[in-house]
Amino acid sequence: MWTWFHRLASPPTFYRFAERLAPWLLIAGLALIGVGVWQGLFVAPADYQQGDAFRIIYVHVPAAALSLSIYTAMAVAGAIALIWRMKLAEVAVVSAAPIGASFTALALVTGMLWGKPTWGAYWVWDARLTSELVLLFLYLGVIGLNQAYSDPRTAARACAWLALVGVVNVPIVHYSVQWWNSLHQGSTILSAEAIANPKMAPSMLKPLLMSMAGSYLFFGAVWLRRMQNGVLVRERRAKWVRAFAGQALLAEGSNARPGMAGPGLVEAATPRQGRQDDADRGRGA
Amino acid sequence: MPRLEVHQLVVSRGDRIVVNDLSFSVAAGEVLHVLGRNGAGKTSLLEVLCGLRRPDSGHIAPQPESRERHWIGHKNALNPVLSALENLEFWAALNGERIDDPRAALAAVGLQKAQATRPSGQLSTGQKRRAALARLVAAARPWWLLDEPLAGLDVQGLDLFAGLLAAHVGGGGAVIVTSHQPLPGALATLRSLNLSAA
Amino acid sequence: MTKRNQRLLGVAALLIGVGVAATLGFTAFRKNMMYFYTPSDLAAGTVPVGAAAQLGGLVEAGSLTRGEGLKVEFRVADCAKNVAVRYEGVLPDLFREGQGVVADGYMTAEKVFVATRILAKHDENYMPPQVADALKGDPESGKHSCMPFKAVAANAG
Amino acid sequence: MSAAGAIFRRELQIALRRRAEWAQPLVFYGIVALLFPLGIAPESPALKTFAPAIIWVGALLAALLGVERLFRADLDDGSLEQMLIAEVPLALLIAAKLAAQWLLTAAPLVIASPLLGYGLGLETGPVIVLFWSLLLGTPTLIFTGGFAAALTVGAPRAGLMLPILVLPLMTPAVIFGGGAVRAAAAGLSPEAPLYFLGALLALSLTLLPMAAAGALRNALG
Repeated sequence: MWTWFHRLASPPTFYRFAERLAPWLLIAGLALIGVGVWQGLFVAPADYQQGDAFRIIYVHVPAAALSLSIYTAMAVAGAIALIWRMKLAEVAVVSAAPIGASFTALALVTGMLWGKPTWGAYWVWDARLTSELVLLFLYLGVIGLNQAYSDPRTAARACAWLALVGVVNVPIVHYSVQWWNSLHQGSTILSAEAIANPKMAPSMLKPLLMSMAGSYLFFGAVWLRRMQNGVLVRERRAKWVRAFAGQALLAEGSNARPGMAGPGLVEAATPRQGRQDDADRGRGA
Repeated sequence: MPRLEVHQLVVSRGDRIVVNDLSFSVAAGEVLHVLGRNGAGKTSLLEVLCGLRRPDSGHIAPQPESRERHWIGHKNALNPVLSALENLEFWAALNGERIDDPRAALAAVGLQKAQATRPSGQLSTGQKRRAALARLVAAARPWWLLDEPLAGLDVQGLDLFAGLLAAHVGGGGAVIVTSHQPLPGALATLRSLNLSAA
Repeated sequence: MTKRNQRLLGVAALLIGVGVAATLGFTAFRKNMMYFYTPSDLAAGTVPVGAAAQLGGLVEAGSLTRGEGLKVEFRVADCAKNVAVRYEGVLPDLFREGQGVVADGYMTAEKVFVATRILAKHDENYMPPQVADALKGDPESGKHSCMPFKAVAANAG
Repeated sequence: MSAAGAIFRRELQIALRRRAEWAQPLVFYGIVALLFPLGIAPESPALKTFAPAIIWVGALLAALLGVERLFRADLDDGSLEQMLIAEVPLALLIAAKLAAQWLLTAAPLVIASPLLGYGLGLETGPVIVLFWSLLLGTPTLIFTGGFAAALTVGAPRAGLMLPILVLPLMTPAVIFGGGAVRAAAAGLSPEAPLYFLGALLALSLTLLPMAAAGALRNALG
């Protein structure tokens, strides 16, 4: 287990591993999301209380669950990056932040759209909503901090510290509906009580679980892809990247064996892409 | 004092390797003069030796502990609002060192009372450098790691520095010093290490 | 101080910090700390007359009376007490008897809660209408639970 | 310990000679609090409802102003690097520096807060709660700000980053601080939010100096 872990932490091994895994995660994730959302919108019955308005749950709940999971994952990767100084974990931290911010924003927007018809208000300052908004700002802080440093390693490690300190907000978001009397309803699927005694009819629950699982797989695929790009940019001077890039260009030029390297590799490994990333960081080419 | 052995040291800054596979050793009573053009890695080397920067690989044995080494970088670590005397006393208190006569230490680097008690922001570049060097005199630590200590010093300052070096290595201390120019004074135990050539 | 001692000191500080914070945090949870008050809190006189407060509870079945225009009166109950609520305005779609609500407003001297805004609070149960109808036979199921509105005073200890 | 004392004394010594610089946040805070009655009508009852928010947001902004230059001077003159390689734990030095910072920028605000509270029309009960909430909450603000300043000190274009980093981390203190005063003004018990402020204080005093030390080493390494 440990040797496997260590080998995976080496950038070229990770790159090849991710190259193989990401497409499958993406296909499986999109398929599950597709079926889950389709069943949720058209097959599942309307709710006895909320009617059709409850169907936004099939987007809102996966997004909200991911917003918390991604931040937790970022903090774990951050701890690994800081304790063992592992380059791959640093890349993992900064790669996850924009995805997490997107899911958090999605959870907030869908929550507001759900709140208006059911509660009667788009926004209330209750503990769940406020702490989720704080979570969005924490993500934005990580993204901004990453761009403030010109050295990517320093930037990533600063982000790791911020992720670690900010992670105290995650249990607050999750337990806010239990700790405080809140307008937001309690947990339908993610609490001990709910697991023992399901709070959702099976015909409604199944699509929800599918779209949730799909969202996690989709996140996995996007995260791996972003990490691959991050690794390539950081290691652009390393022999293995040059060898890869050479191979890829060769394959592209002769058009003989396009299968030698995936299209993602060609895209990301050409110098153009590397410079673009530098420009993103505000350093200029 | 054990010999300092540096073995196959690799240091990078950002994604540029600045010190590549460097090995050398320094013994008590020696002065190692580290030479090299700009960007050759002199500053990074000293930062690694003083514990400010982490090497990519290689090892240093034994790494001098913080109470055994004194590093002076490009900046003088003088708060401009406080006087040279107050700065000296602050660093001694921070490091838990007792100075019997801080004024004597400042006098030893050529700062008289008037210069030692006015806000150090008003001192000239050379005087500030002297105020920083006074810390070496005040705290008796065996390892001196000096990065461009001659910058801004006048002729008297250079002589004074040569005297400090000679006294320190004469007393069994060791010095690793970087500079572009030849070190002043004649030291029998002077060795050089050219980073550009390595 | 050696590196080892420094690390021990760090771990000790960490444990003390988290321990003290947890103790104080849980003490806070035992005190009154919430987005809304329950009818039992209001009955116990926790909220002074005229103070801005939020009330949460279930709309008592059969208590809703409509006045002229948009005026309504109903009673909001938790598992123990209930309180009369007066409101003028548009009610949310999900507002109905037996359903959870959260109301912004204040208590009057006559022990009536005057609401300025009513929000519907739905619970975490989802089921098709047929299932809900089937559960109607059992008075305890398919209806909103009063548990989320349990009097905070009761568990304030 | 004597090292922490040394750095604490030095901060006060420097501040004493740069009085105008240190008075700025306090003046800023006073002006902000003064502008509100002028903006809303001075005799308006709304002023009383806004008072907790005005005072707490003012304290937050004042903390933010002061903390921005916390490590800047030490970075510029090279003192920060010497502190990094000193034998004393860096977290301890940072804690001492932040304690001095609190005494210089936040303590005057805490002391002046009853005056401001009365000025904004609060009764004696809420004013006492206001004082306690600021006493418990401002160290959290300063320590959080110190952590954020440590995160950004090595980045030349981080100036604008600081508020973005600091605000989400500071919101709990403002929510509970303002909440305590609001509860007291409404005649309710302010105990719960005050306990929360205490919990936040315990966490920030012990954990944030260590995190700040790590961030500082990273930013300069």
